[in-house]
Amino acid sequence: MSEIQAESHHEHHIVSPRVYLSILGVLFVATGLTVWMSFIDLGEWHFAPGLTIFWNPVVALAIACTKAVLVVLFFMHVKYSTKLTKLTVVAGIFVFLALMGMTLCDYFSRAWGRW
Amino acid sequence: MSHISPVLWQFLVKWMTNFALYPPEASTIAPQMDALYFFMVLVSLIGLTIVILLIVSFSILYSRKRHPKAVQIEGSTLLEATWTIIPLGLFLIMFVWGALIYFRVFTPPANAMNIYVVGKQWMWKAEHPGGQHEINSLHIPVDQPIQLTLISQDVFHSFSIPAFRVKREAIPGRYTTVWFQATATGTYHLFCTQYCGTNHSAMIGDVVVLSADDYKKWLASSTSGDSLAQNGERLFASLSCAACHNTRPDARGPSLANVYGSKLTLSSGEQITADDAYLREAILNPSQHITQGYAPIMPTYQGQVSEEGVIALVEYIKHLDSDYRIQQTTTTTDLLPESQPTAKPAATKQAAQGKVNP
Amino acid sequence: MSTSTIVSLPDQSTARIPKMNYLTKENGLLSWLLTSDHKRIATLYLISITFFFFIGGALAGLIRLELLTPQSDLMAADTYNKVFTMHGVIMVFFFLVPSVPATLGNFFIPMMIGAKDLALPKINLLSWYLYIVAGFMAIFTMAAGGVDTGWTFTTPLSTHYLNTHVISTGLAIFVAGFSSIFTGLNFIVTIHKMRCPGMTWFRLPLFVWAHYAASILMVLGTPVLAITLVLVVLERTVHIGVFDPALGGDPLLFQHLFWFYSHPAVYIMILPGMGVISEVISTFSRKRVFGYTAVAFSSVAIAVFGFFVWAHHMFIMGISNYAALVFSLLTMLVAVPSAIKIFNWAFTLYKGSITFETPMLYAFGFMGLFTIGGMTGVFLGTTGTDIHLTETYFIVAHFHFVMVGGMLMAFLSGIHFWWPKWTGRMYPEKISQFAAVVTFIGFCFTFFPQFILGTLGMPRRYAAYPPEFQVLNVFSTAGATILGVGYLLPILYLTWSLKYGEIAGDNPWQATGLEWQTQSPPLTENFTELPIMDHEAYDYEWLENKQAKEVASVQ
Amino acid sequence: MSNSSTIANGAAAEEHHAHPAYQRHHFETIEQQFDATNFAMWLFLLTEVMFFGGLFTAYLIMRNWYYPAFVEASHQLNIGWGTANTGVLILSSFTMAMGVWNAEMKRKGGLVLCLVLTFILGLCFLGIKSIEYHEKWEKHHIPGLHYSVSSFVNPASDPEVFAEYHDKPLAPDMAAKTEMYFFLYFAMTGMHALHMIIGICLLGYLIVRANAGDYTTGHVTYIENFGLYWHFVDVIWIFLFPLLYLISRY
Repeated sequence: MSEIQAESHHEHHIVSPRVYLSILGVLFVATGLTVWMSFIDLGEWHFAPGLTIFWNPVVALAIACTKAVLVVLFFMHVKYSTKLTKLTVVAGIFVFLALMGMTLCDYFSRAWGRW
Repeated sequence: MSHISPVLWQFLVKWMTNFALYPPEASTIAPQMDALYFFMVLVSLIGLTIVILLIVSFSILYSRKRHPKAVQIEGSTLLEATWTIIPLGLFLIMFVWGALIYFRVFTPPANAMNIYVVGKQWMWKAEHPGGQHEINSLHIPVDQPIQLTLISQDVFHSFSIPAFRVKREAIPGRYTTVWFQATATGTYHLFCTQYCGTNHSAMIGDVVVLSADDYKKWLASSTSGDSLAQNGERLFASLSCAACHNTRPDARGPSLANVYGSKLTLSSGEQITADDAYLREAILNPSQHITQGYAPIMPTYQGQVSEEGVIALVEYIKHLDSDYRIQQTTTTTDLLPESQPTAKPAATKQAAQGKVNP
Repeated sequence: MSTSTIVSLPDQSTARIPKMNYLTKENGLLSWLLTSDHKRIATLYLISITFFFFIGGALAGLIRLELLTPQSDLMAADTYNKVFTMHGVIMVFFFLVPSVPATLGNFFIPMMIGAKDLALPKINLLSWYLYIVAGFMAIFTMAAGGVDTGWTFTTPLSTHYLNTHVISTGLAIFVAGFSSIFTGLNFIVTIHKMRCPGMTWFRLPLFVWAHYAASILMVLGTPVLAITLVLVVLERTVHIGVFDPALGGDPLLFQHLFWFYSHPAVYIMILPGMGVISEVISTFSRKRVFGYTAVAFSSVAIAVFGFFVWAHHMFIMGISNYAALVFSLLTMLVAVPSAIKIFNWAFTLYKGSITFETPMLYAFGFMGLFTIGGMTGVFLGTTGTDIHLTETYFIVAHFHFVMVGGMLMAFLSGIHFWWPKWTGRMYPEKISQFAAVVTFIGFCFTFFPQFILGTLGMPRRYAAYPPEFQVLNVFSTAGATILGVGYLLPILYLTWSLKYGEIAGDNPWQATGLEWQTQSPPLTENFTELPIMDHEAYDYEWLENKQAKEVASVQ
Repeated sequence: MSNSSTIANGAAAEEHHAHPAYQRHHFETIEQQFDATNFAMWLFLLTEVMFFGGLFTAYLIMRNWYYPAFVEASHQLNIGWGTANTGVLILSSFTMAMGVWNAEMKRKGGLVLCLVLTFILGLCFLGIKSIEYHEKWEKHHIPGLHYSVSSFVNPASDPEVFAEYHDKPLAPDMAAKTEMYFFLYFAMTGMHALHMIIGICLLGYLIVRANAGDYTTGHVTYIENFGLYWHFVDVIWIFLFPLLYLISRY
């Protein structure tokens, strides 16, 4: 009981509506921002021969990630929940990125050598 | 049992006579791969004997009869470290050795003779540059690097020659390459090892390695008219590629002379070398591979040209060292009735349109 | 006490099966079909698992019979393709993935951690119902004409070039996938949240650690297979998809998504088996497992590394040479924890007091065969030798060594080890030891020749093969018959023991797990009151003075 | 045959077992039950993340391969409706969060109101989605059903999109790849809409139970878990919207 007691003695943290309202506002602003940004050509950056970064998708994904993090932390109460829940969320995202990253590792390097 | 029944006797004789543990080594890579293979078998046997020795000796020494009172042992980090580092070290040796062989097999040398192999549901078609077409068989000269460029017309097949220790998947949509150099003449098995449907087990054949002069005799006896490049040229003309890819100054397509192996910059600014794969992609999915400075008006030939057709076109383009050949084909095609210049531009636009409306 | 065995049974003349236990608490069909007791669900799973095992086994028999002769004469090539496909689908998705977790895991994880039941009993029952629905869909597929895509559903074959029942098989595996997800989810929540007081992570039995690692793979890997099968079904119906090369898709994308699940799936299958072996070896050598933390962490290491190695199934399929390098290196890393486990089990025997009951025989069989299976895996993980050995019978031998020699031996070892606790009755010792030896011999005869066949280059999934391979195939089929006998025996004497087996009592093996400290068969709520874990895992001294105290209190 | 220490603890545990009605028999304390079900919900959401992960991987690769086709095809999507939908879903996420707050504060009226609002907003989202799907139906942009590339091969034939974006005509083979875009569009938004429908059905059930006052007795697990599911579906849309709608609109 000792270990389980330690986790649950913190009383169930109630998130106040004011926090919800402010997060709602931020999310609306972020949505407007990302739509507006998509109408501007942010150009690209050739940081290496044959490798270019297009800023538009990067900015769009950055805004989407911040919105997602806000929803997960405040609406889904991960900010106030146990270390275990935080670890689960991070593990999920890690394996998701592993799937994307390792698959890309093949597609990206196909152009290098003959196959 | 006064006598052994003939069936059993024949079975034993067969087993005694041709019992082989591994296929004959008939290519340059085979001995190298067998060396790695037997190193790994050795390591496995040592590992297995260690484990069996441990189990058997401990079982005898510490059976309940001889050692009724067990001694509780927590463990020892030293031992844990040893059987982590040693296996890891051995595995890494195998990894590096294997990677060397892998890169050697899948990076063909420049001077290799290129044979195109088309996998199709339940047969292999080999296309020699000289025009020989073979079904389920492959005649090659000994002691000469041969590069296979594999493509499949339908599903995944896998071109496997156990005697050469070589295997490469033929996948639809993209060329895959592998090379080998036969060292011993003879006839060896050819298998399709990727499950491809009903007659997967019938998609087998022979790889016949001939000495130099036998190979010349075979080439002479089995030519079937035009070489691949000539087939390609006829296709090049009939598809009216020359309408855009000609040598006239106002040509709408880039000139194809000496394009094979040259460095091209595409309209997207990407730098690539024009190899077989690029030529095939440019024919089937042209709009992503337009060279800089040209309009993306080339129609796709996906579905209009079979894989053999694309191979013939690629082979033709590879041998286009001067515009003289195109000059000749454009003049000859100009004489053909239906390919009047005036009709041609409309034809290509109309062709593009025709394909479009459902 | 005879020194050649540690079995200590109560005096058979007076011993009785306890009146109140999970089997007698409530009866009637509904009490079974709507149960939320993890022990009853485990029993339901055991029966359905065995049913599917014998279907898959019969199909295996048919394959081996066909391969007796070089020509395909027992059945047409089409039928042979359907037989080996269903053998693969049934064995992988309906036997190997669920067997140890859904039966032994379901029954014993709550008892080992001192809980009354799994965290989500209703979800556990739903998992069994999904398994049964998926099973009926698979049986329907076989009855309606079978599917011949191979259990790997290689596109574009499965999407455009076959008109057999691919969609119904895909949906069956989709549903079976969810059954596996719910089992894994249940275990992770239970192990985290339901441990009894004092049961810290490092006092957990290694059986629980192994299931924890396997459950991570089940929860995170299976959904990717689900979406891949949905895309295959969509591509068969809407004729447009991301895998069709003619329309611009990439068939290798299917391979990436399919093997992203299917390699962790092989660790889902083997890890629970390893958990069983840790328990059995510790109990029958009366010793704590050598290097407990190393074995526990190597289970988790296998789970974590398991996600990064999948493309070693695709070395010759046209992935780039550099990707092959990366995946081959990571495959070497994932092979090391298995080696650590084997050596730790071997050293558990050191200075132990070993007896050779059936579970221990199966465990020794496991260690030998799994070592060979593991080493041949490194052959295929090394890019160089993989070119020659992939897609041949070498691969068939490799995964049968790991799955049948490893996982199935562990499953049988676990079934025999926990049979007394499960049913309250002992299995017959002599005939089961004979069955174990027969299975081991049959197995070696069946699958050793296939290594040589693979090196000789005989391709997988061939109904007809060149005549020079016949001799080894005849050996393999002969071995398969012995193996078949070896697998039939347990079903016979175990059902016999339900009625005539000796009364086992609480702790016939004098094992240290919490599950052995309560009556067998256990109560529905497992313990009369919540146990307190005040000793380390596999603490035989604690067991001795506990038994000494009881003997004193009886006088 | 249990040892003495467990008997003592068992007796002691007996007195203070104030069993709340909704505590399931196999849990020792109500916190343990709440933590377990919350953790189980998160693990289930992990499986959903990996489920959509497969689709996002396919989308990522196809978009890099056929970027021009994806650009012009995404111009077909009405950005007004897309933004409205995102707003609707974020608002529904807000009302759902307020619902959870009301449940925690044991305010039945507020809870039912928030759940009904979320229900309406969910339906509104599906409504906008069906408008967009209908527009695709009219323009023959549904993959596999007489898909027409005319609005990509010569964009002028599609006045209202052409007026806004003046797209260059695509080569025929690249135009054919727009069908791949719409396959991924319908696969991803369709799967998302399916999850919305499941969510709305559950919401209907929860509203009925909430009305009967089941969730304002301090037992908020079901509302909390449904809230997690709903917010997760919102997070998926937060990623879907920029990936599918906002591909270089300049």
